[in-house]
Amino acid sequence: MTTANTKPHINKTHLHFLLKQMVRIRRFEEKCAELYMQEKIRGFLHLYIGEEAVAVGVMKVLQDEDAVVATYREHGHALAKGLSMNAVMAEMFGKMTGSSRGRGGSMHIFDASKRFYGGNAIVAGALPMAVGLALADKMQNRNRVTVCFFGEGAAAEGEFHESLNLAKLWSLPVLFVCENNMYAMGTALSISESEQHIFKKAQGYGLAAVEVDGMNVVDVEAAAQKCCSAIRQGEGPHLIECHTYRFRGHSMFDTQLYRSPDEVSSWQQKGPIVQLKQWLEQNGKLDQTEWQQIEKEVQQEIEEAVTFAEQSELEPNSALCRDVYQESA
Amino acid sequence: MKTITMPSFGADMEQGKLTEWNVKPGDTVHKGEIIATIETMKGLIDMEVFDDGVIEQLLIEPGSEVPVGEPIATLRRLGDVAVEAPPVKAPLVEKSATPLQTDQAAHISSPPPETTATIASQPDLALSANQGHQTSPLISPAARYQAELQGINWGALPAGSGPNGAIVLADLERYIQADQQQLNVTTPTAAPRSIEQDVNTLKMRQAIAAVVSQSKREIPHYYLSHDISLTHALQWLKKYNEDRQPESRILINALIYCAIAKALQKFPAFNGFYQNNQFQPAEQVHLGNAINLRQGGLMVAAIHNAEALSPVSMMDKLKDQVIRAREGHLKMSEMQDATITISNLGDRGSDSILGVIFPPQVALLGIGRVREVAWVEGQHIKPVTIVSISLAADHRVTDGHDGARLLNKINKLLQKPEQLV
Amino acid sequence: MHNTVQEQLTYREAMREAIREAMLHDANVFLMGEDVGHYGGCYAVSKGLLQEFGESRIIDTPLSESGFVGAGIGAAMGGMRPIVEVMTVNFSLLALDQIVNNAATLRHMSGGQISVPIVIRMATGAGKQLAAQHSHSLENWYAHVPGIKVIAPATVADARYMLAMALADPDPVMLFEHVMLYNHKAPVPNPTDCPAMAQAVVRKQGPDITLVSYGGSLLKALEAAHALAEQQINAEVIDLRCLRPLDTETLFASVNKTHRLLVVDEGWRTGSLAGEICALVAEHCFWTLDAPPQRVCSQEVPIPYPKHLEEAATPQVEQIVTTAKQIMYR
Amino acid sequence: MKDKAALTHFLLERIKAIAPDSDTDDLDPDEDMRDELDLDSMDFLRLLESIAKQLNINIPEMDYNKITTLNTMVSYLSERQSSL
Repeated sequence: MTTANTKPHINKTHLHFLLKQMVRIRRFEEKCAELYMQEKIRGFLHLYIGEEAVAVGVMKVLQDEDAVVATYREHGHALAKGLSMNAVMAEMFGKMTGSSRGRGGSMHIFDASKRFYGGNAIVAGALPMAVGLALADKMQNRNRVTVCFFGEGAAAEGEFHESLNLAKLWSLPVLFVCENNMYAMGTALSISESEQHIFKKAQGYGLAAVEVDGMNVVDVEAAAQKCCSAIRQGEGPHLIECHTYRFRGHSMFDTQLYRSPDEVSSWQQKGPIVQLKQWLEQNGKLDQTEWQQIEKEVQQEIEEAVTFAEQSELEPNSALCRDVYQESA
Repeated sequence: MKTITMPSFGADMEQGKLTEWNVKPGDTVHKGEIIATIETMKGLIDMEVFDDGVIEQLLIEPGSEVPVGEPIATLRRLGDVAVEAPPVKAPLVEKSATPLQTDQAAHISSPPPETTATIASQPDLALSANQGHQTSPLISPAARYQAELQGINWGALPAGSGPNGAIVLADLERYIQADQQQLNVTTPTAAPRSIEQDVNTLKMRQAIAAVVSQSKREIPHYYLSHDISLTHALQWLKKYNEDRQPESRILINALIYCAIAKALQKFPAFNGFYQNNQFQPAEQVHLGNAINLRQGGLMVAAIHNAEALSPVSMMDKLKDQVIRAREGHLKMSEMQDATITISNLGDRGSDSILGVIFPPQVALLGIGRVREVAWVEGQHIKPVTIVSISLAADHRVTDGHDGARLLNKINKLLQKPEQLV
Repeated sequence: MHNTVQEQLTYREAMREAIREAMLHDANVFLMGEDVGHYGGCYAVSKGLLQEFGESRIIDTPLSESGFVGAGIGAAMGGMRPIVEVMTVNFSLLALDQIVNNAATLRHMSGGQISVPIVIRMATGAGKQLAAQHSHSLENWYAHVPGIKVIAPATVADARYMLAMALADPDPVMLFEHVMLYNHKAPVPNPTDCPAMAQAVVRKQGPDITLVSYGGSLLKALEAAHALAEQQINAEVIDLRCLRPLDTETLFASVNKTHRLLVVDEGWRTGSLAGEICALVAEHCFWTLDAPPQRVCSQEVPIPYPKHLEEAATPQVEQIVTTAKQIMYR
Repeated sequence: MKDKAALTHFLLERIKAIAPDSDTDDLDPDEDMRDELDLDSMDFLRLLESIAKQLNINIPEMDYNKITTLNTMVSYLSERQSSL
């Protein structure tokens, strides 16, 4: 492992980028919640609010050709991987201009050109797929990383264990990122796992695995940098367990009986955006004008995305059965 | 606007197949004009229009088989205001219909594909075809489809060889074959008959069977017969025909028909319809002429207002009708509204005929063979040409006494042929 | 000797040849599954391939059906052409999530962006006294799912050449090999003996009744057809070959000709593919039917171990003959 | 049309037209034609009409008994033609 790539280069521009990415995701999802109430967005809507540091931190160290496999709480990952906000918003609206042509909705955002492989809504179901993507890279001698995000709930599924085993067995270039937000829907980790440290389970399969503060984007980025670097060196799969917290319910229809408001507010106080913003302000690296500029730019991007989604066309019913199989010539 | 519907050519007709339109939308038509040809159980019948006007729309396509009463065209009568046309009924061919295999289509009488599709896509239509039968036999869809296609009244078929007596294709084929063999025995013909001919014959036999069965079931018949000397009539005829070309000659039948029509005018109780337990006499005499078709079966075509016809016009009518009947080109009005039927075995049949009344009519007159008999007149026996005219009548309406008077009247009229002119 | 005896090939050898050919033809093709390598394959299909192609392309997997089927899906997305062998259809249920929730959905769910050109092979069916967890015919479950294709080669020629078609297909293809077919022998086939993947084939022509079958039941249907011929019933036998999409054109043409249908399917009767075929025929051929469509399916019981009960539970020639005669009202 | 064969041919053609399914092939030329072919008086009259139109021979009713068979009819017509 070379030391040159293990630490992120922390400077003002870099940190402003991370901050803005997190603000983009936060404001985008706040808008989504509003649009959901207005019935513009339907189906399940799982918000990432509170967990932005994980996606933003990890994605900062990826290259374009690296693949991302995510869950149904993937708006943040999609935006951070470089999908346009227009395409993601239009997908929420079910429009033809959406990233999945409107066929997927909130839970199934795909962009093959960005190597963003969903948007997968079966818990742990995408882990074997990530293993396969990495297997293909290895078989074709391509030096790429496949990053697989999943929640701590996935660790209870067999596919988690099968995938970690296969990845290590075949020494595949996969970075598993566990977003441990403590609740699988409403089931706390403490009442579902005998071993509650996910990274230790990975270690049991021989993976190099660490845990980090998932509310601290710089820590996440640093861990991801270290792991990806090792993976690119041919050291096989790694796992990062990010301790994080979602500020909102599991989906829009969640009364949150399983946790206390105090717990939520205590986590909110150390939220990823507020944490980074305070640090930047305290260290004289962010003034009011700069902050307002970030907010303004993000607001503009969101407004454009909503307008784009609103104005986009719905797929005609006649095209219902397209893309079930490859269209024959 | 008037809707033209699939006409009923008889009480036993439930559906008809449009084989040809003679008009197209926009054509001006006049009352009595033939606008279409309809195929029925009894054969092809020309359909006339009853109003002057302009054809607005044709609602069904040739080859379509639809129930009686179903709209098939619209007519803008003179004086009607043109209205915006309602959406044309989609072509009756549906994509989902599965066409029959060609090898299968080949051994039936090459139905137009529209027919196939129509029946296949309109199960209700096919169902309606046999609604009249309270205890329909079981029949497989394929056999039923073939039966409908060939116009066979499967409701009247005997039980088949399928489970619970269901009629299956094999039964249908056997039935058609048997019928064909029977026809071949009774009518020696040179050319092999086409299946189509057999089917038409079959259809006709079924129609006849249905009518005569109903008649014998419902009508209490009584029968009378009267030998009538034709001496005077033939003398008159001989004289009339003597100098005339064959095309202007009159046959004895024309005189007899005239006599009958005129007699019926005096005895209206034999001329009309018995319906809803009530007899309704007809104002005019529409003589139903039972025409023997050479290929088998018979058709009844009406001679309208026969009481007003002279022997010459009667002869013209008879000739025209026989020719058209044998070519399958009778008009529907001729088929529908006879008020009484004459069954004429012709000059080559049996001595007399005791017929079966054609409901809802109440009488049928049978004309036997014109023949020579030893005839007693006063104290003498002499050879005389006679005809036996018999009456089958509905006892619910008339009694034997009335019948005898009717026959007597016919006799009297034939003794003074010059008065028939 | 070569002049007098035509060279024979078993179904197993044909399938192995097909895999070999695919591997030689395309470096992106690889085979993975339980015991495909060192053991030589549970049904010895892949015997010798490890020695020929090495561990990098003949991959023994742990007993992780969901894991390695999912890995195959991912590899297909990543540009490979994986052949994934699942030991039997019963085990494939452990990978049902990957097959149904991922392979079948990804193209549509991504708006057409993702292709999953994977071939998943597995043994199916009863007849080897393997009892209730190794003998079932669940092809129909997969044939129910849009997004995947399901094929069931029943002849040596199809075993030899359908795999290449499946690999060439841009969509996921499930390939079912009936266990009773592996030792079936036939003269070495030509590619011309194997028509397009989704095409049903009339294996025997006849005007009286249509016997529809596939996979392991085909030979029984053919045998029954020969027995029927001795009783002057000339049956037509259709080999579906592809269970999804179904070649309804061939099916309907035959039924419209014979007016009678008997489907032979080793799946259980309730909710079976046979039921689907009967429904299709009822919908599309109603007016040409001369008898109710019938099915000979497996009895509604987990396949039992004893030979006589296993036979009683699954379609047999005699039963096909009897049912066909009933349909003929004979 | 003085040839008897031609006359026979003509008559059979006409009969075929009037009664398309009559079996003229098996017609015994010396038997009663109307019996053999099942021609009724109307058919017979139509035959006479044809003869009148095409051959210009008007057969009066009093001659009907001379034309009962095909042969006698041919002879009759042949004679009438030659007397024209």
